[in-house]
Amino acid sequence: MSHSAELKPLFYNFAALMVLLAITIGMSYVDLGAFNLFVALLIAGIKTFLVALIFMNLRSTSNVSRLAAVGGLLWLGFALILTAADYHSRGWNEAQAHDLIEVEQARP
Amino acid sequence: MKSGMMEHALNNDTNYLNDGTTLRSWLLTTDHKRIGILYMLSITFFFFIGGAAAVLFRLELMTPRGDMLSPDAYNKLFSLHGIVMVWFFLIPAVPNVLGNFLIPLMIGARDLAFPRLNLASWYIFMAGGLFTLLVIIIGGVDTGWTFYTPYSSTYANTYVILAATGIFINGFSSIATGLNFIVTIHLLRAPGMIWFRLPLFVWTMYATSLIMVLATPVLAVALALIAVERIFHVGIFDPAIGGDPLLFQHLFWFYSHPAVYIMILPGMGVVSEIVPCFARKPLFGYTFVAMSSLAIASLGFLVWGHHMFVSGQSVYAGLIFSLLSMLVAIPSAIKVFNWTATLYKGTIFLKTPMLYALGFIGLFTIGGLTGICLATLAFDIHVHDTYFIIAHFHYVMVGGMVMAYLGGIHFWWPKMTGKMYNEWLGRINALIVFLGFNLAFFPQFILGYLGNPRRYHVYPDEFQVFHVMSSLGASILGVGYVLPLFYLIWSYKFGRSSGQNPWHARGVEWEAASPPIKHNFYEVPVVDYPAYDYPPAGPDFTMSEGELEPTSPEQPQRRITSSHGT
Amino acid sequence: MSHSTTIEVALPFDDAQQQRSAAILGMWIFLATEILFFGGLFVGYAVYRYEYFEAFREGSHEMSVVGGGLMTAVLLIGSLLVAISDHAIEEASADIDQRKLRRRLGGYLGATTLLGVAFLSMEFYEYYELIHKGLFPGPGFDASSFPASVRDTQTIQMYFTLFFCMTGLHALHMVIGISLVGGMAVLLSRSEHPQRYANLLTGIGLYWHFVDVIWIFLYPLFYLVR
Amino acid sequence: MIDEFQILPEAASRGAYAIDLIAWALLAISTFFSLLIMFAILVFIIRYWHRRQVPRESRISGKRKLALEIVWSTIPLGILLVMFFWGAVVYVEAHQPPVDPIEVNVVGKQWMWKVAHESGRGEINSLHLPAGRPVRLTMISQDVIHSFFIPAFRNKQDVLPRRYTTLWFEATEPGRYHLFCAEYCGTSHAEMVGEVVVQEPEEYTRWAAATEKEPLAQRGRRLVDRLGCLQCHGLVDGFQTGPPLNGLYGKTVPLENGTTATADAPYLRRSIIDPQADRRAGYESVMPSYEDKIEPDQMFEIIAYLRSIKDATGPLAGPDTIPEESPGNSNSESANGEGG
Repeated sequence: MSHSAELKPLFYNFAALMVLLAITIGMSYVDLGAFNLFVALLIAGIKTFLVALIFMNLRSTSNVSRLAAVGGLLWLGFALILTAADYHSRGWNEAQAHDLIEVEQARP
Repeated sequence: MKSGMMEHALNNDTNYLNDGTTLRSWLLTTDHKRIGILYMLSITFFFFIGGAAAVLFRLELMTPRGDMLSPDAYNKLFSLHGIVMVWFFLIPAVPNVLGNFLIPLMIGARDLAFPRLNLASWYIFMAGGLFTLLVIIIGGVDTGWTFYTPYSSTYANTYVILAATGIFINGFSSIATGLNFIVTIHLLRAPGMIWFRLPLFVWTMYATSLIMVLATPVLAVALALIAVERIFHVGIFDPAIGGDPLLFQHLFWFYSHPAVYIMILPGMGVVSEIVPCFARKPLFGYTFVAMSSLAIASLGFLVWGHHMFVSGQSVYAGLIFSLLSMLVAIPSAIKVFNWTATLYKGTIFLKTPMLYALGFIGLFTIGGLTGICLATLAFDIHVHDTYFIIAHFHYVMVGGMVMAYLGGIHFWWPKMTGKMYNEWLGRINALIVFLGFNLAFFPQFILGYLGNPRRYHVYPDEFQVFHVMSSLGASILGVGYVLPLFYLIWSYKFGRSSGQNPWHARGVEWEAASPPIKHNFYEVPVVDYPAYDYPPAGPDFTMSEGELEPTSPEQPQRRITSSHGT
Repeated sequence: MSHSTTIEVALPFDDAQQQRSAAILGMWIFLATEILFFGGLFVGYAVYRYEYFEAFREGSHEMSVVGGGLMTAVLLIGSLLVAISDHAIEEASADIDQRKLRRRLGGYLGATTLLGVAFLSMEFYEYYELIHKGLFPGPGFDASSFPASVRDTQTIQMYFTLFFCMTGLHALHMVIGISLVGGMAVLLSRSEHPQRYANLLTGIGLYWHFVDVIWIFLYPLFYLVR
Repeated sequence: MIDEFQILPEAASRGAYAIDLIAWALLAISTFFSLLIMFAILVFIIRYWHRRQVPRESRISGKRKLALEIVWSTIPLGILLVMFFWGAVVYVEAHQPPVDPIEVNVVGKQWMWKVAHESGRGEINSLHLPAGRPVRLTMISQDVIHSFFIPAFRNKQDVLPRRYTTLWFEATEPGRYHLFCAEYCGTSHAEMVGEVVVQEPEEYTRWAAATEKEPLAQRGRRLVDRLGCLQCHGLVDGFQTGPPLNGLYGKTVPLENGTTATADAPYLRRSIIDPQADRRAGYESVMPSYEDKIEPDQMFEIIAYLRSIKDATGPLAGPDTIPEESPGNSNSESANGEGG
């Protein structure tokens, strides 16, 4: 294997992924409340980054390909954020509305 | 490869149309031009099926009672009309016909990047389309093209899964086409064809492809979930088992609002080609028009919630979506103003394609402005789900896209066939379409404001006048759509030869022979000029029967032109 | 590029380099559509996890953390092997012993195929167990083992519905991936000039890695809710 | 009902005028820009017709071009922002609840509207209202999505299954108006129509009282007893397992997850269907879901009952000790006369 030296990044990358896998399992047993999700997604994000960068060779492909990868994620982000905007704020108006009722009734 | 081209060059009479005439040579072709023609034939077929449905329900709506169609038949007809027109006509119309035909020609490439994928995408399209027709024959679907849950997922007794499957299949065709276009535009531009020399049609096709690639999969998964819900009786959208029907609307409109721009952006591209040619002038504000396409394509993804202002979506989300929707109007306005400004100090010829293009600008302006009305939150409460919406999107889709499509077909007909159609018939037809369209759809704005809800087969008596006007207009429009079928086919058979470049247009596609040879160019063109380099205060042309004729024999020539037909 | 001599350039391209760029770019764009294809489901997941967190926590207790971790590891080993094969076919010089290259590629990709099959077997075993427990969503869903808080409102069903939908769609992608990689293993181990298929292998490799990445997210979202 | 030809719809609610005003503004803007574009195109065609010998040199220079682009982007942007704010203000105002409204409950199902008034009177495919009083509709669907649409009021709201949506307005003109279902809901969608009858207030009161049925709140009290709600929510042996129901309606209550919620109809309904979703702070999760035990109309009755005791103070006695005094709403004077 004349090119074994260049294979090294692949193995390092694999080792890093395994370590991250262990960490994510471990962290799931620690109760951090809402942060558990954040930590889990953060680790998954790092893993994805590593896979994309090293295994999928994103570090040495064209900028357009990188753009495609980032674009997909960005658009998924649009879908998530704007949908979440609806679900998260659904109760707000009613709540605000009823506070108003109470104020109005307290007046006389 | 080069030597193969030389052989073609020796035989001057060979073009993509007569290079193999067997059915097999058409069905197994990987030539982007032939695939474009295959698409043209198929979408024309689907267009008339969708149109036939419209004729039937417009007849029913002549009277306020349900005296011709049963409610079920009516519901199935409008669903059929919507599904066929949206997915099997409007979305593929310009991209898959003109885009396929023109993108490689315009950027100076020999073909699209993945010719076999291109052919496959036509087969997938046909499979999806014929499958959907089969569904209609065995009983149809009555959910409307919007497939709202839980009606579609739980209550409808029609062939929802099968219809969704047809659309799902079609989605792959859309994705494959978009992918192919993006890769082609990125990698296969001719030497010197830098991004800002690209014709605006190519810019709009690029923007359209982005939407096709990024939006279509979300529709696919939403439809797949409806099928899963119907098959396994689970409750992803069914509120009875904890689902939220509004989630479907979010997913559906995440696709379907951008899809509206799949339908209109290519039309804008066509108009951006036609207007400079018949004003003999470079397009005003090239960069702004190019960038506005990208702006529309990306902002278009952030506005879907304006379809949900009265759906039970949060008031605050409504505010965000309303504001973002307003912003999309800016790039559209930029385009309209720039097209208009292009006419200023031009040398204007009102040929058939130009009539369609100007019709497009007028009708799209009305469609776009009423879109602003609908983005205005409080006003939308009243007119949401009424005929106002119907009128608005027909002004954009039919007044805009179909006009542009017809304009484009007339403009590039000489390129596609080498023949010239009858100019006077073409012009009269453009007027018929324009008048018929306005009579059919303008009354619907009033109907909507009066409160007539959409998808009603019976309605209160006082609305009848407007419905009768609308039906009359629709029948005139029908004439305007059938007529070109005859004179265009006639011209292909018996028409005069058009010559290579009857409009003296400046796009790279006109450097190729008309009709072009199999791999487009005898020599790869080198582009060292900007798009629309119509000479300043142009040379005088006169207009003869079919084409523009220069009054002076000295026309600016390209440095690199094909060795044929000049 | 050493292999440019051995591969034929297809029609619209000028040279092998351009053709390779097109193949890779095309694949990345396809993967972007795949992100949004799964994305619709991730949006659904986000909405329902937000609304029914309790149910998601209860549901995830039915899943084996170690089993899921093992599945992740299996996929990652596969990814490593695919990356090595891609590296091998890319970097091999034209005068390399083609037989040796064939054997190596066939071996790596064959092993990857087996790992994929192993992953699917574990997944299907998990499905089997869940179905056996009556946890397949639908009219036959048996929620009796769950606390009333998530049972009566059927919200627990939503967890399993999403679980089966998302892992099912992933499994479908795995089946396609296994067929592709398995096909490549056969093709390359029999080919006179394996390097002709370098672009194809790179594309399939990208797909395989992508399917892994989806699982990298599914694992914490369904197994590690706690 | 109006059935002669018209070109503008009647306006019969307070909000209608605000929306009509926006409509006129939008019409003016649309007309102006459409005519501007069409006029410009026409003028250019005539002036620069290819046979006309007019100067075509000295076209717009680069700098002026940029200025033009900026001008025709920013002017529309300004107009759009104005329209956005105007529309948003009216929209948000339309979502501000009315003060002391008449509560009307609506159930939509394929293909009819079922309306229940507080007095106990019900109607199908028609809605009687008093003029000059704010009215709040609390709506739910039994099957698919419907949409409650009264063009004369310029008002519309989708009616969803398994979730309350509300719509409120104040009718100004007595008369008869169209009621439509605006969201496609299946075969007879076009026949899911009815009539809104706006009456003078006294006439409405008379109309509403002309029923043999018990008031909603009273029926709700019966249900509450039958379902045994007060076993936990009432004061039994000096001990209360669930939150008290007296004086609950309309109050802001703390939740287990640290936030607060307002005990309005949607909240109360959700708490009965899915008690864990927004559990009150300080209470055990012992309540089962009552989803299958309560029909949509019955849910309205229970909520009407809760509303009727919103001002009552002190603990509510359990089912064994029905209180002697009335729960305190004019609609349910005879609450004490009912059986256990």
